[in-house]
Amino acid sequence: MSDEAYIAIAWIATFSSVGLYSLWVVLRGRKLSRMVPPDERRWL
Amino acid sequence: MHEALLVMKKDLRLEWRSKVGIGQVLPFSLLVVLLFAFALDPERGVLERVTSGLFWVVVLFSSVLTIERAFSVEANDGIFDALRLSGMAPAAIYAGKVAALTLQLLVVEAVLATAVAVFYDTTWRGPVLSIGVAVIATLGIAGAGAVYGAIAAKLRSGSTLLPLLLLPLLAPVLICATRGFEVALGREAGPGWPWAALLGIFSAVYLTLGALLFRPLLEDA
Amino acid sequence: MTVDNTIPTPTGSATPSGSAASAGGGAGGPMSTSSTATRVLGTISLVGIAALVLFGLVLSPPDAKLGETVRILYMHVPTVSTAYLAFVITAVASVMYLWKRTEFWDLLAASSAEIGVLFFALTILNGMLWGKITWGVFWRWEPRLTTTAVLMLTYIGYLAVRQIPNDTRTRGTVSAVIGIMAIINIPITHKAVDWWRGLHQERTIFGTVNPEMRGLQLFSAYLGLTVFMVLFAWLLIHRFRVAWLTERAADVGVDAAIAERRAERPSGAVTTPAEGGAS
Amino acid sequence: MEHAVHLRDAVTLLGRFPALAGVDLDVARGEVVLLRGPNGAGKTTLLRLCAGLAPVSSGTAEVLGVDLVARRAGVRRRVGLLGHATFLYEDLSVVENVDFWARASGADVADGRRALDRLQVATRLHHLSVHSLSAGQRRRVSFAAMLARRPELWLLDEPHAGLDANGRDIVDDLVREAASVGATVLFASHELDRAGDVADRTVEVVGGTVVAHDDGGRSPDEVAARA
Repeated sequence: MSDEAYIAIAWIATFSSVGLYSLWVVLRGRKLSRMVPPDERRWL
Repeated sequence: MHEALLVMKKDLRLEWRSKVGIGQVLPFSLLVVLLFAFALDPERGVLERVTSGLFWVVVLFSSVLTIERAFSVEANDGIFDALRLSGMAPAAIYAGKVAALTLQLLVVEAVLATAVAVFYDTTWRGPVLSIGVAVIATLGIAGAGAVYGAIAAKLRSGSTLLPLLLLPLLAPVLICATRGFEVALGREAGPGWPWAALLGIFSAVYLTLGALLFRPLLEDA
Repeated sequence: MTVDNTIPTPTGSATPSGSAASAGGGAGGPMSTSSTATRVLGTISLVGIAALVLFGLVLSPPDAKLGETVRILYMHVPTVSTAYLAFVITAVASVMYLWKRTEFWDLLAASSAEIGVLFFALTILNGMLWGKITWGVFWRWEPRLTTTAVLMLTYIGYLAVRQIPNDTRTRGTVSAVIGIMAIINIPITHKAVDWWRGLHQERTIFGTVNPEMRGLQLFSAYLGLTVFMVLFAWLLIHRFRVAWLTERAADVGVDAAIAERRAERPSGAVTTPAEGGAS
Repeated sequence: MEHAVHLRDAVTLLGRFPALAGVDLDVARGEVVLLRGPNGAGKTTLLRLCAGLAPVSSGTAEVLGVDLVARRAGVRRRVGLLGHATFLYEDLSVVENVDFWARASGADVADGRRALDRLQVATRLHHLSVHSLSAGQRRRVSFAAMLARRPELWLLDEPHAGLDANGRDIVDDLVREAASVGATVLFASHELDRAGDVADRTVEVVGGTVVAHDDGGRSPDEVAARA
């Protein structure tokens, strides 16, 4: 595996894991938003 | 202050009566010393190089057992609630527990040191440094351990959680105490006091922090 | 199409793109954790990431000393800095929780810690990949890598404690205590590991952006830092709202449980708080 | 006359389970109130709430003038709780336990010994370790440990359980005596016949709430006169 390959893996792994985590958070947010009465959805 | 002494005396008497420390933790630590010898094949001189490291790893394991025991005794029979109702200052209870833990651990370390001297034929040198390091490190272990012991006693799956919470936190103690011992044994050049100093910072910080954090732990959790 | 969202209907009206149809206002209130603020931060992060890829991988030259591996630095420095920022936020929020006792601080501490652990994991990943190129081996007891690994374990302990079913107050207090104990450990462990491994200064990727970098490299490094900070802010807002919604969703269950619990009473019994002593 | 216990719509969540689902209760100082109700109705949680040990998730809760929502630790020193847990160290002896708990709460050793005598714990038992005692004896020792602290508010969770006839008489006398010197007693019991004549008032606890209020045969002015 050449150096460039490892560098690519580093970048791809970092962004994809952050991406996956973000997706999980946003989707969970959507799912939960439907289960909570409207006035309590936001902390503010 | 007398409350802290009261708690310490109670803990030590409890330990003396139930003999869990001497009866179970001490033999366990000696057992681990032997196991390491089996694992590391004494002939090849490996043991001699890793003595202080093994010593402190065994001390950490023993302290997890001792701390878990010291607080599980409070947890069953609802004694935590009684402590809360007693009106004793949380910091005093904390100080009493830490003092009792420190003494118990020092006893374990003393016996362990002799065992290591015999089995690994280490000649302990630099008593001032090694005893100083041992006392300061044990205070740090007991200081941080008491806080996590209280947490573990309160949570359902606490006893399996205590090592996961405590041991990573004690990593610096393990490093500094081991290096301090290496210098004391003359196996490592350089001054020994910086290691003791860093241990001192660790212990001082976590003893004060523990005293402060014990109040919310006792009051709310 | 008005959405009746008091009853959790599966067909939410949220459009597939990040923005919800009725963001903020609207009859049913926000249908997801996004808001104008997160949309702004979201777009900035996306643009920033694109710029970072462009500058980090394409435009900036390889480093004189580090060679191509400097490009991993653009991933590495931001992730470790963001992780430390996250844990500082957790510690501050934990102290505030012990003082103010409001749910906001507890949930902020938890959300920040979770993101922090994710970024720590990425830091170690990048460190190991960098190690593979530079040392030819994934792991070496190199000061920073070791410290990061140990510190990550303390925060995994933090997250483990929060998984244990408990009432929110106990869980909050215990997590706050661990959050504070763990943050103090960071400088001490750094120092201990430095002294322990730092005797022979080998080439190390860690530390802040090293000063020799010039021009585009320096720019890429700082670009990476800002992009990850914005990304962290975006993530934290979303994660906090998810945590907030989780509690509220649980509360919905609680109201039902309370009603159910009160139904255990024989019907017709009424609770009249008699004045003490007065008949 | 300020209430010893003043609860309005008090809810206690243990995890997600509403052990108390909106309790309204007022207990005057010096009053002896019996909590009746099926198992799992929330009697124990109600007692623990008054002791400042259970969280007040919502509603108002004031015990001995201390607002439990703000700082529930404030009331603990002045409260005595006798629960199913013995609050005793199994490996320590009877005397060591009582001495420790007496001195821990600021009383002195003599109070502890007097309490032991009041509970008629035979002196030969004094130096036995607690784990070798019978349940009834253990109950007397933990009652003595509580008595030594001279609490203002007694919270007894089935005090008669595990005691023989003589033991129950002692408990009843102690309760009457405590009420006569102005202490307030809130106790849960299933022995309704015996408990009935000790209590000034009986309160029904069902489904985590306090339901029926009927007088336990003691008219309020009698209570007022005695307080």
